[in-house]
Amino acid sequence: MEILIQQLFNGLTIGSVYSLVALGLTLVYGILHIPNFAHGALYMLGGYITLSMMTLYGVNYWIAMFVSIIVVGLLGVLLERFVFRLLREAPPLHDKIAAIGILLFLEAFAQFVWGADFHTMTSPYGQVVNILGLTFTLQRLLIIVSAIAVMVLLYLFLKKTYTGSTIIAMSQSREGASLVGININKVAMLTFMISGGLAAIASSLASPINLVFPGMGHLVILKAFVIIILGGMGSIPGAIVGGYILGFSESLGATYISNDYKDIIAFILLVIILTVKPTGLFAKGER
Amino acid sequence: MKKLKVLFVFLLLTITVLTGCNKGDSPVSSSGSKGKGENVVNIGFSGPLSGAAALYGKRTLNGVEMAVNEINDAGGFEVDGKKYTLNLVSLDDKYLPNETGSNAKRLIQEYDTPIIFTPHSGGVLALQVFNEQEEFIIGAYTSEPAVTESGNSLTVRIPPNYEGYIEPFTTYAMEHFGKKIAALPTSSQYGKDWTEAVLPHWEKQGGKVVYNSSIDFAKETDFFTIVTNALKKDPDVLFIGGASEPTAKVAKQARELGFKGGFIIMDQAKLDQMKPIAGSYETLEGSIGVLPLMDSDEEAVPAFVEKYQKNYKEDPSSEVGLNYIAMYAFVEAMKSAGSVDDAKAIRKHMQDGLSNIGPDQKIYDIPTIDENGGFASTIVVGAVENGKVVPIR
Amino acid sequence: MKILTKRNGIIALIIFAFSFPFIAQNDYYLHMLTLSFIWAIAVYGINLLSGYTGYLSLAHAGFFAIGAYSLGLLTVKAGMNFWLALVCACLITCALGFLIGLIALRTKEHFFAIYTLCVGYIIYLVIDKWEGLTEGVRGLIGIPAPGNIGPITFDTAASQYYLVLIFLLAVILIVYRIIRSLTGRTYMAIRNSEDLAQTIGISTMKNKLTAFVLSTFFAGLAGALYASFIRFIGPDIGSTAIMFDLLMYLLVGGIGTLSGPLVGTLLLVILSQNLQFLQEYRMLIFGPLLTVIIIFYPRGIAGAFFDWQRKRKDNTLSGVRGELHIKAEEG
Amino acid sequence: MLIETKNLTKRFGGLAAVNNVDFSMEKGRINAIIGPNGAGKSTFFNLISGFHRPTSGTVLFKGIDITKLPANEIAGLGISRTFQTTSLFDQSTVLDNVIVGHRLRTKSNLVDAILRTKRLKREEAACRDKAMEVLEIVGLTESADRIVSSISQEEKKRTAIALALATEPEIIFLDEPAAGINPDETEGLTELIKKLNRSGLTICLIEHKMHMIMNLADHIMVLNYGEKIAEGTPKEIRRNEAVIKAYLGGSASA
Repeated sequence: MEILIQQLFNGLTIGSVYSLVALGLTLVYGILHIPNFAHGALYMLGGYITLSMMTLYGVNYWIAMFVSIIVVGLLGVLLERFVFRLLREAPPLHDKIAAIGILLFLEAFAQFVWGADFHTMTSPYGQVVNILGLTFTLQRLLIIVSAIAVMVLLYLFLKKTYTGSTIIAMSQSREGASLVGININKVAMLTFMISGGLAAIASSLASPINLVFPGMGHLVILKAFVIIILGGMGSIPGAIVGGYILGFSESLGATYISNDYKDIIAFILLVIILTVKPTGLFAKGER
Repeated sequence: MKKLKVLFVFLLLTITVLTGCNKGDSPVSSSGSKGKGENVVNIGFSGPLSGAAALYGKRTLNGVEMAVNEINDAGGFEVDGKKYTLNLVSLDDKYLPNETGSNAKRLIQEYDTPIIFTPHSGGVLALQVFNEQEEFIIGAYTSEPAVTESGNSLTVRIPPNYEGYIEPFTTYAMEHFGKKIAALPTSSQYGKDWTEAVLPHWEKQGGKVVYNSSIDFAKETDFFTIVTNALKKDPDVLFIGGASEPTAKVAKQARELGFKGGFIIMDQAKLDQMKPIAGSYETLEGSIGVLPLMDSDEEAVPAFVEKYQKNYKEDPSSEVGLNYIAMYAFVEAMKSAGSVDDAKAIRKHMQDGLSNIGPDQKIYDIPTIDENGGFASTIVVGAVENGKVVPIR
Repeated sequence: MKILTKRNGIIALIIFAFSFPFIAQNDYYLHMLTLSFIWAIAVYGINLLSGYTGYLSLAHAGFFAIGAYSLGLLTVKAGMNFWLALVCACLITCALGFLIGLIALRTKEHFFAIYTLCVGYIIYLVIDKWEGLTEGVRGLIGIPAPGNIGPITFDTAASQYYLVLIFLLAVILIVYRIIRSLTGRTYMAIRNSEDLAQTIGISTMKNKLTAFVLSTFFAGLAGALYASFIRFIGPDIGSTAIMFDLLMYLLVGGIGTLSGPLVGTLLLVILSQNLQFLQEYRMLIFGPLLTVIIIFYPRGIAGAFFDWQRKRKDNTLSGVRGELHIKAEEG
Repeated sequence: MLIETKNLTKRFGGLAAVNNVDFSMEKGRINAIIGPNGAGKSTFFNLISGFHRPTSGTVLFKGIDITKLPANEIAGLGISRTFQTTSLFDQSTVLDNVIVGHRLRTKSNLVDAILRTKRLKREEAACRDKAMEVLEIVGLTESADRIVSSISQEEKKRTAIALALATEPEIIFLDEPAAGINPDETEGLTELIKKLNRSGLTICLIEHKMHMIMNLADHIMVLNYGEKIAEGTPKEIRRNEAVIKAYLGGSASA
């Protein structure tokens, strides 16, 4: 029983990170129908920027994270403006390939600037806490709480503000949105900004419990794709639920099935789902 | 649109020009006189200089490079009455065996290298397909047994066989902590081989294996889950290992989860590289692993460390040191063989090469080379006691 | 008649390719060229599916690995004759390609790309983990070079070069014939608009599946040749890094063009060999190059060349039927 | 009756896009379907051509039930259609675009292609001839070798019709053939449709240009909110109360 609870907690931690990454991915997909393969690279950059702010300028963890959100968010905007906007009318093949090009570039760029080695980010919340036989560090608690807070804020933004509702409107119908006078370009840039920001938050939160290195985005991005397919591409609740499902299935799968094969489990799950339902579990629209 | 076209053409031109300039020049070259002059011996290196393993590749290269620079700065070396200098030619193989193969072909064709260093087993195996035919020695930095078991006559395996570590590691951990072990090694082939060697020995000594599962450091995003599962079995000792940094993370998280016992750290991970990740040696208290070069009590070490730190702004690791000493051994073997290009003769005189290594270079004690071409080093292990690494003999 | 016709150009190129080993007495160049040809065969496979049929597959490095491992296992572990093993390796790849295609092709566009990305990853993981069969991370050693055919042996660099060259020419010929035929037109109709293709009576699933299986055949063939050429294989050959490399060759050369795969592969392999001094920073150039090309030259170098040629001809001899026709079919 | 629909219904979610429509088209006539935007006209086309599976009801072609057939088999029976957006291949010539239209009448496969068999050569010639033939019908012989991206919108419409004709249909469905082209060209297109009809082809079209429909169609069906509200000759339709109301109350796009 005790181990089950501990593992559920572990799953919750890792699921929170997955959800945040998947959210950014699904937002962009929902609005622009781009599977942004470069999203993992944005995640990685977020980690590096936070780390650099902390080590080079001795900035406080939270401020470093804030800078990282802004920088990666702006990078997302640049990508939208100078790459994906130019490809909006192109065949669907093209933006996928452009995204792969960006991914390769950003990874080489990170290695160029920060080197290939592993870095650690020391957060101020390294303390170990023991409650009712449950062991965790404050950082892990922080991940869970912050992720939920970010999701709630995002929800409020999308539902309660005018700008947010334009995003929702556009994800439902791009033509419709432009008919009612929504500036599509603005919304697209905004979406990329939020998406990049979410990636930066996720990596800044997760880095202290892991390592920062050029390939760190790979680990997360493939799983994020699995998640958004699980949850229906473009679906926001789907990304959140999917993230936690994958987090739990990994921690429980490693405990009760096999640690060696738990990665394959996620991908096989995906293949089965798409086999049965080619457009994903909670697909919306008829596309 | 027009402007962009111009830009694109410009980009292409730049690349072409870069390519053109580079023709005939060595692709990457360290110090020493370049070119194919009569008295220059080209030494080849093919290893990962980009991608995830780049750091590791760079360190192995640094070791060779430092030896080459030292030898050239001292005016080269004399073989059969002629003075030679060394020229190191390094190529990136991205850790991919086929790239190692291509690089080797290139090194032989364009640089006529009698020795090619490569720091990964895949690359070594790919080279063994044709190294006897093309007559060059592989300076194999890998402790993968298959590399020397295949009976290739021109392979020199630089690092010590890991089997020598098993006995001292087991004895130390059992004496200090207890008989229950949980294994959490890296999922690489190397990690698995290690596990298969160490666990049976542990059981033979009366120990008990309570948990055994590998971690894939390239795919795992959080180790908490698996460490939780391992600690549930209440082990006295954890067997961990793989790349230093993630291994340190595993150790640290085990401590966070309340583990009080000792660690056996397989030789791929280096205590000194683990320290910054773990925070301090306190976290790693009770670990036993390879003695970091920094903490070695060989007489040549302090001078070597100082020189390396000056040149490369970091602490030397064992892959630096072993490749460094191997380069010296090769040069000494060339001297004894009386030839700088006859690979067979050089290989034949490797024993002399090892014996003739000067006292200033002797940062490791490698008395012999076995018949399969493996360096048989005197194994010295290190343990963390009271926040410090101490050599255990 | 003009001497500088397309036909004569191609003949000259082929003659050059065959005489290359005599011109360049350099094993390294031969080695690189042979390797490029092998990659090019795989890229032709991807081109057939992604370029002509419009389905971006990210699983082909996986099929490449399946071909390589099939050959490796059949020769090393089962002791099969090389040529028989080569045929079997291609058949095994096709069979798996058929099964995967049957499912994967139910999905479209982004789903297909992501699905195949995952399939490729699963193939890689299986090779990596199934130690009993594949030797896992350690890789498969001792794969034999191609066996003798009568008096012809394949133990020198030149003979292997010729072998691979002949395979490559055969593959190009096959692809050329397909894209010029009704079958090729059918594929292009599917790429153009699957809905439209269906309304003009084309069974899209059947055609997509044949294109998919054929493209895995080429990938598998390339993999098998690779295994016998390098004679050592590890799970890395199925990794996404290889997939992205192949994709880059295709895009730079020109997706959906006949000459693109060869042009792209040769150019990029030569470039990356010559840019070795850049090492880890190569992608700083190649990454943006890929993005810029897809934005401004979506059909790569070959496509840009044909567009340019077409424009020039349109200006001078607009309306000459036969000539224009050839160019259009290049597309 | 060439085509008959019985109680044809299609629901998307809870919404009925086509609701209980009975309609029949006689051989050799020009039929038209009109109605305000969103009336379900295109959905109706999609149901007959096999793009959507109806929620309920049947489609009969010469008395045979084709409700569950896939689109490509329906095309094989002799039912062809065009789309609102032409979706031709821009980079290729007009001729090349049309050649593939005859593919469904050929049998050559991959093996034929690789070996370049006689059958393939024969069929390729047949396809080319067919393409030239239909291009002549639609009046595009001169433009056969032009790249599609360089021809006018009206020529693209004609190319799309040629493509549909190359399948040798008995009935052809035209989805807004005159959308986006000027009045003069519309005139020409009307003539073309009449010509096709005279050659024995049955035609069914959706169109917003009321003037064109009224002087072209023999038989008109009016849809509104997915339901058939009227049916008859142009004269009858013009006087129909329900139709007038639907158009006045609905969008002004007519």
